[in-house]
Amino acid sequence: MGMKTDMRLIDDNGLRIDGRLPNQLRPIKMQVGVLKRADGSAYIEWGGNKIITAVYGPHEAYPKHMQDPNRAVVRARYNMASFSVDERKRPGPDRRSVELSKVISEALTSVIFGDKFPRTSIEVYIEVLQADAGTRVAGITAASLALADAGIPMRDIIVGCAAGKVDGVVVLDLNKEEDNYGEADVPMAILPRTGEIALLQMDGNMTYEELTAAMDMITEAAKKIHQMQVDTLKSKYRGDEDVE
Amino acid sequence: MGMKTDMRLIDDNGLRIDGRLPNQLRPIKMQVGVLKRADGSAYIEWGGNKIITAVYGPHEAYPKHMQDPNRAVVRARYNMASFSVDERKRPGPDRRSVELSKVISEALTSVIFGDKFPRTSIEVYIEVLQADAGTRVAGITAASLALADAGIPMRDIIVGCAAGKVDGVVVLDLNKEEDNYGEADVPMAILPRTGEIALLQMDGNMTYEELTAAMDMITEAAKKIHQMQVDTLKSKYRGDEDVE
Amino acid sequence: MGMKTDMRLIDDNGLRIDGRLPNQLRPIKMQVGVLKRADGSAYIEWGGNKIITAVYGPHEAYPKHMQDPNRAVVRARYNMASFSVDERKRPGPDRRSVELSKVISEALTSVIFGDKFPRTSIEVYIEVLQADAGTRVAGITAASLALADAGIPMRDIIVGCAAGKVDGVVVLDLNKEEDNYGEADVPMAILPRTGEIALLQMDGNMTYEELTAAMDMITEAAKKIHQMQVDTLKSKYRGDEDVE
Amino acid sequence: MSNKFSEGVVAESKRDYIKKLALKGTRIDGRNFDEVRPLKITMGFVTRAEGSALVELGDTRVLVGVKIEPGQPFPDTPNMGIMTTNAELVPLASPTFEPGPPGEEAVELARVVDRGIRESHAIDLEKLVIEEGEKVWVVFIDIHILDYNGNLFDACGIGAIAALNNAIVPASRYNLGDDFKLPVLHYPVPVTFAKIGEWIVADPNLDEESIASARLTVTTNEEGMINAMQKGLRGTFTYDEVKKVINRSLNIGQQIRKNILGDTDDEKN
Amino acid sequence: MSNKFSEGVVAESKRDYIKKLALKGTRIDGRNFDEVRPLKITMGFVTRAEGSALVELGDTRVLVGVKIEPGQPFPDTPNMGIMTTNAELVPLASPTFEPGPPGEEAVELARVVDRGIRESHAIDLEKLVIEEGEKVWVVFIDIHILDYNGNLFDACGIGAIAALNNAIVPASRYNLGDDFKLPVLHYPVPVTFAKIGEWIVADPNLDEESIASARLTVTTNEEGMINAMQKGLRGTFTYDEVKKVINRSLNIGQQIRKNILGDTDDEKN
Amino acid sequence: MSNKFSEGVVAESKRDYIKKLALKGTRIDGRNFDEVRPLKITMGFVTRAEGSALVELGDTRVLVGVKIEPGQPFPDTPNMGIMTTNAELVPLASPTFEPGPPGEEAVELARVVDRGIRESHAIDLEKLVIEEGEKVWVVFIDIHILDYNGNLFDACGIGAIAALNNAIVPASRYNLGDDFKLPVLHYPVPVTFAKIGEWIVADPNLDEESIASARLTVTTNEEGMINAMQKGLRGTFTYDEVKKVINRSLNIGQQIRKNILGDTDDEKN
Repeated sequence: MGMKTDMRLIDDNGLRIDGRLPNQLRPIKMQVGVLKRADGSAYIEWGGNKIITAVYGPHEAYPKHMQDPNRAVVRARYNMASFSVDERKRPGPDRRSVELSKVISEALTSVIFGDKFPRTSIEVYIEVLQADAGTRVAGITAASLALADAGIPMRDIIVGCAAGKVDGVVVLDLNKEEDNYGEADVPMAILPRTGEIALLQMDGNMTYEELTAAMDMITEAAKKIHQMQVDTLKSKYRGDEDVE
Repeated sequence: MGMKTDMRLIDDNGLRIDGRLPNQLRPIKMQVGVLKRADGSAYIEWGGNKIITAVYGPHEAYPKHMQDPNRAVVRARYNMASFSVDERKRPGPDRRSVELSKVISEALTSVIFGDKFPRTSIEVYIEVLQADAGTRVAGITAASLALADAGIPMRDIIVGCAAGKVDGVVVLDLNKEEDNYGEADVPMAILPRTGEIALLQMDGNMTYEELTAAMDMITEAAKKIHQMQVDTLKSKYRGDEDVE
Repeated sequence: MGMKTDMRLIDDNGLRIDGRLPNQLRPIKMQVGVLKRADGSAYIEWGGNKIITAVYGPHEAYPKHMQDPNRAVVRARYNMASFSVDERKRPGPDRRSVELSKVISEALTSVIFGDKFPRTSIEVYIEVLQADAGTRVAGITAASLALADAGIPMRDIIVGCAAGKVDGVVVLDLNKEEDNYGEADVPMAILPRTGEIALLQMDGNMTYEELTAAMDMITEAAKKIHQMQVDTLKSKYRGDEDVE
Repeated sequence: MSNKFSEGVVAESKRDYIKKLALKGTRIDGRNFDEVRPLKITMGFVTRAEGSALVELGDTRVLVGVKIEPGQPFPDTPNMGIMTTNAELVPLASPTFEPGPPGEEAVELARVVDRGIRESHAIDLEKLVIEEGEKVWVVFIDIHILDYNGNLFDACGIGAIAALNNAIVPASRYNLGDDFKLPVLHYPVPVTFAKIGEWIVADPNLDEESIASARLTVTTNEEGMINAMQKGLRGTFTYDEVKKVINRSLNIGQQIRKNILGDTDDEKN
Repeated sequence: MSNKFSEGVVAESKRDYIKKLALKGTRIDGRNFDEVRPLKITMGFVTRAEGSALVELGDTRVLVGVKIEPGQPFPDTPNMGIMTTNAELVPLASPTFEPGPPGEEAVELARVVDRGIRESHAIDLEKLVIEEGEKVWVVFIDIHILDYNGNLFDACGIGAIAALNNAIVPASRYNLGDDFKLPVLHYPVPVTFAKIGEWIVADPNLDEESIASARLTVTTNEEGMINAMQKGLRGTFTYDEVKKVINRSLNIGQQIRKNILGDTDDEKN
Repeated sequence: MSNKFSEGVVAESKRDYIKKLALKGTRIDGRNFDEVRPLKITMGFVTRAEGSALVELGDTRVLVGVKIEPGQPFPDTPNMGIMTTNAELVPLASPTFEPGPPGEEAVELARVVDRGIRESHAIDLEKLVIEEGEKVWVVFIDIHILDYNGNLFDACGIGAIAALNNAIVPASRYNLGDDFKLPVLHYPVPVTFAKIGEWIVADPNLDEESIASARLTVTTNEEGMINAMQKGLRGTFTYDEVKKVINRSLNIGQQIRKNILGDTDDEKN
């Protein structure tokens, strides 16, 4: 956020540098059941993001002291491939991915009926193969498909989406340039059925009105994304092509 | 030890750069029971040193292979806050703190009736918040207060104190400049009741006579420091103010 | 391999820079039972290599999840002393030593009657004190002596030896300069009784004919080295001097 | 990290008791829902640091030290100083903290505090250039937890901005001119809320934190701007709850800010 | 890393079945002994990388990305670029992979792939000097396993040379002139064989790999030269077996090389 | 690190036996209380190192190698070379040593050896400046334990000063003039004592070490100065015991020093 640039991010017609309207999503493409070894898996392309996710479990949690006698422990691991960004990223977890893994784990836990599987763990792996802003929300959107694909019982299928502020305008689903030079970013994950918020972060500089406008935009977009998730899952069982 | 300087550390009147006589301690202030979570705790200001110590235990030692079937295992951890010194210290243990943690653990073990608590561990944490030479002996002095505060049975309350050699003169309780530019440092920890030596290190360049003179000075000073420890513990139960 | 040099590695008489013929080994000297603490040990000098090896076990494998219910787990650890090479090596395992430890472990496993000791581990330590090319094959040659010294039942005593290509000529047992500036290196470990190959690596650039010529040379040399191993073991029980 | 069994039983009865109190509009320590625990800030506690603040928020005690040293700028921001935030959950502070490199709790804490400072542009980093592209001042915000009794986010966030506001750039030590006060432009304050049952309380203490289903931290500045948010724990908030929490955090943050700035003024006189 | 007991039982019956098939000259997936699984290479899968290849070898799927950045040469090779290979066995790809720093499997894999490329002089490193002794191009070959179903060596070795052959040196990004194609001189291809009983099969799948007694990888180039070999597992080979394996690898490698180069040509048009 | 149960039983009977012997003024291996085990020093064992010494002290065997390379001086000592000491307790040397980064035993050992050398100013670091503030010689003292049979402090301290006294600064390798002998000014020798019951014995072997209640190492130089002390283990010493130990260490150190210098002279001729 907040790097300086002379670039204009919103043009005179109110369009964004990639030609989108303020409340317009980037193209999204989803696929489930893409991996053989994993118990569940999903792949998502969202703008320039390419993210693959896998689920293993539930199985007995190991080491034992990690077991929760009352519920399954959900452990998400967000990881970026070293070649996923312009400047090569050193392999292994950095502080950012540690934090994202934590908040994603917490968000996914909120929808899983974990009390059905005490003492177990459910591992969720989110591998960012190509990054283009919004990886955590794209990742959580795909991860919930992978959980569904693995047959994990859930009370809803989580949708992630972000909004933010760019050149003073509240916009949906920031791309990389908007993320770098914009004024605020609000990543959020929603339970579409109830509208509950399972993940919420924000950084930048926003008034109360701007922030709620951004959250309204996300809430609206989440419905579309959720429909794609549902169609993707349905099409898998009907043997259809990918959903775009 | 032994960095070169043009600074004179002892003036024509035999006084040190902070105005002390050779056998004079810096001001010391102690307090016990300063932390809520810990089982025992103590805080010490000793010259410019500010050190807080805590004790947890005895409780079952973990992992199990660390258990001693005959006695409690005492694990001291000496740690310096990154902002405790002029040049920021990288967080985490360095080789110096690993060594100090080891000799402090051994020294504290010598007074604890550990055979009363087989298979347990007692953790002692020494956090140096501000460092000004003599942190290990100040730390051990405070740690034994914290052990007493935690109700750990001990055959004595250990006192730490250092002496050294500066401009050819044997002096008590080196300050930071004396430690950097002096010729020798002798940190020691004593059981005041019996005079036994539980911790003893030395580095520098001393004759046998100088070394024993330094140890004599420490032995003398330890009596004063011990009295402060006793007063501090007493005052806690009487609800008095800090001991200075 | 393959660093460039103007040095001629084979002279007009077909001799190598250390005066050897293409199929000539460097001087080798072996000794067993050199360490007191280890269950078995051996020392080898091979050209400029000085390598000491030790064996501990079989004993219950720890941690438990490392146990194999059907056989002993052989864990070799190849390590170079930091002063063993011209440019000081940072202590601790690097990627090369991790790989060598793995292939050496696998090679030694192939001769040990591991099913006699289920759930145990056998540790093999190879410490390179001075390195001069061919450390892994010298190390494995000594390690199998140490295993014999420890009384571990084996179906054969493994012999390691290397060959390679230098100035276009296939040569046996590369020295340091040949290793640095040569065109190929083929380290190999053989079970002398059956001629089975337990370790085989290769890097460089060789035709099929060159490669098989190199392997032929190793096979031939392995007989001599094996005889030295046998003599060394015999002499130990007869109380003789070292075998050279 | 802790014994989940015994924790479970204690938590259960605590939960019941805390919820009963909440029905009556009060809390386990007698506070009302928006009431923050007593806050005491001791500026300049560590004189060897360039800035420091010992924060006592109820029984929670944290020490924030600021060190400032010359260093290289990042290639993409040659004309800006650097700030970095680190948190040590030393085992002195809690039986649940373990020695070793920062775990996910410590990393999240440091990053949330960092975001509040960074995104509000609290430090005027452009004033921290020594030689463009070559040498800038690096500001290290180091957080040391001393006694963990709930709500580290707020204690540490308050300590960080207080310590920064109190910091001197030690230029003379490095022969780089006169020392000067670290230029601070904004005063971001985090306020954390815990959701317990259907109730949402500010500045949760350890008991409340241990049974909360969800947590939300909102960092706002003196202009009423929102600079950072972080939701935590495995429960959820409704959109309405989030809106109310943001509004409450603006009010509470304003009160806390007076405390931070008030103390600083005392210190300066 | 896995449950050795249940593995043992499954392996036993698998072993019997696979050996029975081998007697009839066939394999568990119907292939003959020298038949490689279907190979699909998607070039340029990751556009943010300087070169990349998604390799599907049967059900095994790996993604190799090449990043190229300026850096310092090694002191002893001032007039040569640098290449380095890293493999991540991310736990997404298999229940037997664990998070954390590369274990011995990942290290061996990366080093075997590296040796094939390096020893064949596949990259013309002398063309990667920016300023002699000061600045050269550093080529990072990063291997990301996506779905582990046997024979990573070949999938990764194929992906590495394909991604390199597809890579562009991003000179313009660093104001170092025009971008140019990474100069590739040779096309090394690893072929791996597994020994099962007395049979030796090419490109083992996961079932075959799990019961194999020994493994041998031979990397050869388009000129029929042998550039690297690596024997693995706790069994042995006879000398005759090794000779035959080398010959078979030369043939099979030639077929695979066509696939790599064919795809590249498609990509370029 | 070891089986504490069985150790306990063995230690108990050993303790009894050793104490019985002590009553008669002798030790388990027949030595008297101040007698050091046979000492053999092989200089230049590792020719690739700039200096080295293989030390056999009874059955304890350690190898110390000295490497010397150019490097940057510390900012606060621009006109001095650098020395650094590292000890590897490789698991080859004892069933109680574990692979991995140096534990507290290795760190203590390295630091005690280092202090002896450093505080006696054994190396003339001012002679190791190549270019003031820019480049100095860095002396790495690397200790490799080969067979651990008690009293590593003395074996390693002896090995360190012997290897240094034997070391050549490899200036010509770096085109920095002619090689020269590492300038050694002093010959510090550590002597370690173990307290067993009321007896204090010099150079404890493994059996004695395993039952000792306290340990004291005193490092003295050829001028009779004391340069370093280190007390260890969980027992205590009386002040009188410490005084006696210091005096004994001065005498014993003097004998050992002859051995070190004697051997060196042989080597030089």
